[in-house]
Amino acid sequence: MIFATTLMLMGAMTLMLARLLRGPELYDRVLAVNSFGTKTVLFLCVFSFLIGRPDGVDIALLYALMNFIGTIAILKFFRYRALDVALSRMPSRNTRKKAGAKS
Amino acid sequence: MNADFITPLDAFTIIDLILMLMLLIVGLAIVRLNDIFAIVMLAGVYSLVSALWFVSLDAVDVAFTEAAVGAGISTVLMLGAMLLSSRTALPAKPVRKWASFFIVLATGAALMYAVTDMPSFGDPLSAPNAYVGLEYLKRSLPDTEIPNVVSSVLASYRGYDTLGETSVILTAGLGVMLILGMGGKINGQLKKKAIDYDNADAQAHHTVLRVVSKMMIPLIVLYGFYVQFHGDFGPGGGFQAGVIIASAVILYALIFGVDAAKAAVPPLVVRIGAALGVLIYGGTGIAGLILGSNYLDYNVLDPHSAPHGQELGIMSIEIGVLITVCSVMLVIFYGFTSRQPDITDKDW
Amino acid sequence: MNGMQFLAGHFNYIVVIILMMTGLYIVISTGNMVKKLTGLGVFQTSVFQLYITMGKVTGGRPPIVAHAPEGAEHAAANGGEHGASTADTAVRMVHDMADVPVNGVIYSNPIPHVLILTGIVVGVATLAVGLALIVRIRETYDSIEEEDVEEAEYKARKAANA
Amino acid sequence: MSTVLEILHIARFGLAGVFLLGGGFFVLAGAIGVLRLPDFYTRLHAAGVTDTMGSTLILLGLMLIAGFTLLSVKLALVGLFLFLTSPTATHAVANAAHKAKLKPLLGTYRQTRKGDNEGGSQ
Repeated sequence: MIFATTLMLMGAMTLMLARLLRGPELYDRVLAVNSFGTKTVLFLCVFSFLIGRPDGVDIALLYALMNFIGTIAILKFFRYRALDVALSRMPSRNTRKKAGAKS
Repeated sequence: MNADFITPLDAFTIIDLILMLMLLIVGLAIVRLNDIFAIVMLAGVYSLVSALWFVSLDAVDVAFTEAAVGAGISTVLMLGAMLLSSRTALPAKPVRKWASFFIVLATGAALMYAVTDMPSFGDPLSAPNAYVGLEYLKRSLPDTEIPNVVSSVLASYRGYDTLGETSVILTAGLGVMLILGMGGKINGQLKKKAIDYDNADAQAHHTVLRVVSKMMIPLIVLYGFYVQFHGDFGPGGGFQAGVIIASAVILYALIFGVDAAKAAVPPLVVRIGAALGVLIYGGTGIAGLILGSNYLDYNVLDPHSAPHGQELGIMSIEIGVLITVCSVMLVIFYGFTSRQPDITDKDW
Repeated sequence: MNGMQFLAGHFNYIVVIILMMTGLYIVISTGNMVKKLTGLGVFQTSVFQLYITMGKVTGGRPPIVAHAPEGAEHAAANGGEHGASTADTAVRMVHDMADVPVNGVIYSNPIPHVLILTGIVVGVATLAVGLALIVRIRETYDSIEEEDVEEAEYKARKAANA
Repeated sequence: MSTVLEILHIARFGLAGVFLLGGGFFVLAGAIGVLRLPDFYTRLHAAGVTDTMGSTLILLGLMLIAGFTLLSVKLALVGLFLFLTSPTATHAVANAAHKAKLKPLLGTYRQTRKGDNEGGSQ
């Protein structure tokens, strides 16, 4: 039962790998990597039950957090082509001026 | 070599085989692709799959480190470097391809020849497994009262090694600082914003990201400390915790801007921390010397009980490792982000 | 030892060597430095894998020695399926494990784990230095392709000589 | 008394098995969807199946097996983190794609398939 779930998750991971290799859009790849990460987290949980040791869950916990950071970094990079931009809600001084000029 | 030992074909071996197959696919894909962005992502997936394999090979501490480093820090650093360089690789020339193929073939053949001398997979009586490893397993708990043998070997039995590794990390941080600057002035002038991000509506849409990250960042730091202090009983320790806490700050920088991160964790603090960690590590050794024993001998730290002294010493040097690793990762991150991207739109 | 048996016992090394050669091939064949570093990462990870597979013991557990001594025989009979990891049992068993070989439970070898654990963090530190060098190369030569850099260097040297 | 406990025991593991296999099914279905669906936005939708039903069911199944232990708490934490991060990440991907003017495929699949380039970015 657990082993069957493990195999299912591995199959899903392989399919994600196929999507990652095929692309075609960059966002498809990002989606594939993120989804691969989610499946990996689940795989680690299930696998640690399969082998009867709970240590895998710690790593799953860690990976659930790290996957998020990686995805955000990639997207940030592609949205702004820089890691050094604040995603603040306040418009920058530039845009405020522009908006003022329009109104 | 123990000729009687036969590797069983059970569920774990099947999972191992599938993981190896995935590794091979990813490796070959990296060879074939020229889009550096895809390569960076594949490298992340590669390290992730090998982390899975490490879990299946009982190396939970290693898997922990690999997952923390490969998924978080490495990807961010690679992207930071990509940002300052170009995006696609030129395909290699056929001559070069074939030449390297033959070199690789020859090296591979030589290594394959060496495989015949290796112990069987999973053999408990093989030379690497039977002697010194078993000895550590037997002695660790009476000597140090720490169940996680990896932690005790890392911090106590092989303390010199780890001191060396920590110094290497500090040196790498210094190297990046020397190469990329300390995040201040470049060529005598402060960094100016090269790109105009004047789409206020795009920024307004990131409410979800900001709120969720605000919730996640404390949890990540908390988890980092759990990993640090639970490292004696489960997988974890200073190296992993340092990487995790550094990635929390990196996430903060990604969402709220590097300037905000620098206000929260100033570069000066980070630079001092990088050295301070090694100082704590070395100082623990000196404390042993002062109390009348050898360098990095923790037995004397507690005059009443040697194992407790060991525990104390291990705790202390793990904190040193945590501070150094965390600080160096941040030094590197600040170094990369302080560079001004001079890439033009037509490069993309 | 016949061929099939040999393959069953050594498939992991063969895969690791193929991966290692993949990394080496990337490092040698490509001129792009970021890709080169990725290849170096693949190579490095395969070295880690080589060490870790050597330390694996079939039926073993991760080297975290925390078992109740009264469960030791039971655990040995079950091949190490039994486990409760709390701090107080760990302290209790310190007094009881004078002669039991690692408490009757099979553990994998901790030494490769220790070596590789530090190796990974040092690996990311050196990766950072490499990437920093690439950034500087890009700033100086405006390219991260090996051939372009060599060409620019050659031109600069020729101009200096003339 | 003991028979009641036994029945409960069997029911617990049976339910866990159903949850695990159901979760596995949803994960696999989502993965096939991500591989097979025609454009980015539809794939995004398929990936959501893994994040919601798949992960919830699998983690619930594992928690049933683990019972009331620290392990269950950790699994719940994994579930919480996935619950927070994966929709956020998916949102960020979709938002980035939308801002980069990646157009969704419109019309029936057969129509759009001819002019595949129309669905491309920019």
